[in-house]
Amino acid sequence: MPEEPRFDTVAKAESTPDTPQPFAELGMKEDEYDRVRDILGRRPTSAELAIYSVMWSEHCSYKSSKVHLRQFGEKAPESDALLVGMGENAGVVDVGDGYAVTFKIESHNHPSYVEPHQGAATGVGGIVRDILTMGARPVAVMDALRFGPADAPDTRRVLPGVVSGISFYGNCLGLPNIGGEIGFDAGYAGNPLVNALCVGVMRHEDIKLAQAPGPGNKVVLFGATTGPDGIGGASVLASATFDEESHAKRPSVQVGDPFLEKLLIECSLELFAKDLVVGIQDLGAAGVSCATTELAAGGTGGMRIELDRVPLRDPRLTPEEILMSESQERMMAIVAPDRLDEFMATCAKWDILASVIGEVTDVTPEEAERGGRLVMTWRGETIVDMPPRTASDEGPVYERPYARPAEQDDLQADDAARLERPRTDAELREQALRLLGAPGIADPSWVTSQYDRYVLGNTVLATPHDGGMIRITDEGDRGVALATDGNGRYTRLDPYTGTQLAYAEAYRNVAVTGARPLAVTNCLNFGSPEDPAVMWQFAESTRGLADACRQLGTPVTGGNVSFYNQTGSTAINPTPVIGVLGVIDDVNQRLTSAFGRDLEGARVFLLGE
Amino acid sequence: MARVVVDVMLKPEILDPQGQAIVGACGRLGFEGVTQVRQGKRFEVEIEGELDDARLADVRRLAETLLANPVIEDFELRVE
Amino acid sequence: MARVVVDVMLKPEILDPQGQAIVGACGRLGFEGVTQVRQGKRFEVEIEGELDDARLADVRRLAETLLANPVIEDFELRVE
Amino acid sequence: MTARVGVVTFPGSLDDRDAARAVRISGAEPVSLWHGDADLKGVDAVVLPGGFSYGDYLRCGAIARFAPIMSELVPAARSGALPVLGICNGFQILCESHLLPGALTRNSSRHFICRDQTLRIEATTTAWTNGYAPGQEVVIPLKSGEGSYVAEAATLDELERDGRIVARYVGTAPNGSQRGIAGITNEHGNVVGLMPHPEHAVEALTGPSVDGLGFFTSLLSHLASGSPVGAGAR
Ligand SMILES: Nc1ncnc2c1ncn2[C@@H]1O[C@H](COP(=O)(O)OP(=O)(O)O)[C@@H](O)[C@H]1O
Repeated sequence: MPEEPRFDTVAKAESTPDTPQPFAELGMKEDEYDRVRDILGRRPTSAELAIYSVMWSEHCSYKSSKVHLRQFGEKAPESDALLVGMGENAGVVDVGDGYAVTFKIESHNHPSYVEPHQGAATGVGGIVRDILTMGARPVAVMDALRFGPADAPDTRRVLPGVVSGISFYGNCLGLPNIGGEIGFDAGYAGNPLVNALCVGVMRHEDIKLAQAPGPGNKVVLFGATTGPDGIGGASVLASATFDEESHAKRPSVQVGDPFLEKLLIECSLELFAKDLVVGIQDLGAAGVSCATTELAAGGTGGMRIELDRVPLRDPRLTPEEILMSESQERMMAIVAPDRLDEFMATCAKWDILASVIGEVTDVTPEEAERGGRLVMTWRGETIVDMPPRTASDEGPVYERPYARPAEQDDLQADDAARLERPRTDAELREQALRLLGAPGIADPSWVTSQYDRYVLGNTVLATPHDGGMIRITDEGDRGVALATDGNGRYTRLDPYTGTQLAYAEAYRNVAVTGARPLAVTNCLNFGSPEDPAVMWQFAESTRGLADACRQLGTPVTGGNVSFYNQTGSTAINPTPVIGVLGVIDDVNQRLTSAFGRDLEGARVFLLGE
Repeated sequence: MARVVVDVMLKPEILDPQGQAIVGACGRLGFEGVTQVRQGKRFEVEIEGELDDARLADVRRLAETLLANPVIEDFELRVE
Repeated sequence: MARVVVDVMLKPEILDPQGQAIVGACGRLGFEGVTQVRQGKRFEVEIEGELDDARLADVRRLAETLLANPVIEDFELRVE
Repeated sequence: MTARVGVVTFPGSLDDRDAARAVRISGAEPVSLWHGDADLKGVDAVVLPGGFSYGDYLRCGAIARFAPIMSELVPAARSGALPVLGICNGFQILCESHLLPGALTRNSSRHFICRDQTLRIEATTTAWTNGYAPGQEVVIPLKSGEGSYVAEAATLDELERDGRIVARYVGTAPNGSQRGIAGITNEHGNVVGLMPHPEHAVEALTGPSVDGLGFFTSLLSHLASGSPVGAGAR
């Protein structure tokens, strides 16, 4: 009789239905676990449990935010500019002359608290791969940062690490940093915000989607080897309250290798140009779990993976760990068999490791009905046999209760009228100086001088201007402008208006460069969605943004939600960071925020109320 | 005067892109048989006066808080 | 399999801003009596097979040409 | 005939497209050269662009020095025949290859610095600086983490004596470079290493000035004159 495998298999799951499983430790609720059992008609294998737990985590499934984010689509203004809307890795906007631009902002808050340098670095790496995945060449980055008080001891650990991480990764990739923000508030002391934005440029016809059509097509994993990076990160780090305890059981930190990512970018762009991929997905949070289920769900629904073929950095990794690993600088492509040799040769040219780990399969109508069929084997045994769509698209959706907190009235009542006003010139002067010297207002060049803003040679505006602007090609004069803004204090006082204020500020910052605002991305940084007061802030904030976007005619093209930003039970001030993208036909017409030289005698106007 | 050497290396499970780049270069340069390289840091710390136990404990604390990042690195002390 | 450790330090006459910054930080953090810190690199090189003299000479050449820049750095080999 | 100027792409080169653009703007034809091919494609001159070749994890330029293309480039440059401009990482590669003396080490501030930097051009007889006036001040972006030039005192004295210091930082060197050195040349004046980035100061729209264009137009005059270059006051 053959020996029983030491790992969990589908056969074992069928024969041992009552084996207790650690779903709670993986961040899954009991009813979610029950639903998995329902879907599969048996208990999940531990590999399947790993996949469902990461795919159904707040971070990957948007289960608490989905019902609110829908408004961005429902209230979206008419726009001819939108080529790819929400739901893909990043939205794509038409900017004219056959060019398209894709942009998105994403958070890496929790990893940046645990290990500021690597956390921030890998945050940049992740968003850049999202943009690359759409088929675009990444051309610029921005960063929106929030820290505790500038003089707090932990800020001295976190802030320099975050800035050096962004600088290290972005500079090594050769992406100009064209702007961002930095803010300070006591609420961020135990929970800094690190939001990174990337923008990329492509021709309309080059747009790539995360899909795996065509049975027989090969599934290729390329880039870095897989190690124990951030295992449990997707569900434990991004979705569980950040407290002393999780500080103690530190997950294995993700370390970024920007050099490899640079090669990955050049290699991928060459693969795209030679038309060697039919579908592509980057590996971010939830790594192989996410890439396989999403690619399969976006195609025939069928896929077969031999998990043993994933090249490992650490040979001791278990199949569950391979599925959950967040090792950076990896991509997954779907390649037609007759193009495989050329695909491999291109990877070899760029010194990029590439391995065929499986293929796209056909599904029966019944299987398609159930959500497709993803099968994974390990040492010849079947360890996963599930409908991928149930993990990628049909996760739980929560209508979390929300309520305006009782203290909101007191908060609003405590307005500026209660503050003492300066009575003398000296007091006024002192106050003005104090304000200008505040860390969030003073010159941020001690941060921005660590960022390369010149590389690629197309930076038209960057720090210290209100918005960043780049020329999108060497041949023409067309450009795009970008700005990000967020104001946690305002949003705390009035989440609806505060979010609109952030949006309006970003909109104005783009408009004053001379560009026409076209589209919006957002990173919504909030506390725990299980707290009705936080959920109210979230509901109001998304409603505010959706209404404002309709009013001003710019659709939301994508973004990111970061929940559980809190220390103990104290949530951060709700901090939606809004990014606005605009287009300018001739970058030579751009306006700068300086008054300029030789303008003596020119008049200064103040516009608005 | 005493000298303490603190060797700081990335934990084995943490990705070491430096080391990987060197192994790659070794191959291209024709240095055969190099299977792995890990790159870490070495600090030479000079201390005034006698190196008693209390002093050594101080240096250990220094290594922990300043020289090494215990989230991703291990360190070792050596008195020279 | 054998392991050779290569320690690379900046030559004493070359300014070491990292080391200086650490001495400065020691003062602020209340670590008294640290008079000098120098930061260098430590490489752990793993070699396939037996480490005979020829092999060791290879590693020395590797250290000289790749791991250290003799213009600014000194190095030392150690077999572990 | 249009001059053909090679721009080498190493894995991790970042400013290669920018260097090619600057070559084009100056009126020459940029030719892409690949690190892995020991083939200079018969170019008239070469630019080693900025970036982080091989990630620069070990030491900047340490690994790029051994690339196949360098086996062709080094002898041609050493003989005085082939003009070579190494910018930032390119400068580091030239030092690691011993085409230029000294080394570039960590900035004294320990941080990466990106700023618009004023330089004084000192040696104006090199292949890459003959279009500048001696002592001319120019503004060119500096962006590097390891830009502090160091060499033995005797080497520094020799560089000064032979007029081989191509450019110095005006004011305090932002990175701690010895004697304020921003760029140097070899004894023939054909090989120049420069820490700041002239290729980022060739268009008014995207640069702080167009002062950097002089490096590329100087090369064209040099190639056109066909005269050997000489370094400084010898
Ligand atoms: N973290 C950052 N990353 C990149 N650029 C930044 C960052 N913080 C601030 N900046 C840039 O510095 C300049 C001034 O920033 P800020 O003081 O926030 O300006 P404003 O108050 O006008 O929005 C802007 O050009 C902005 O883009």
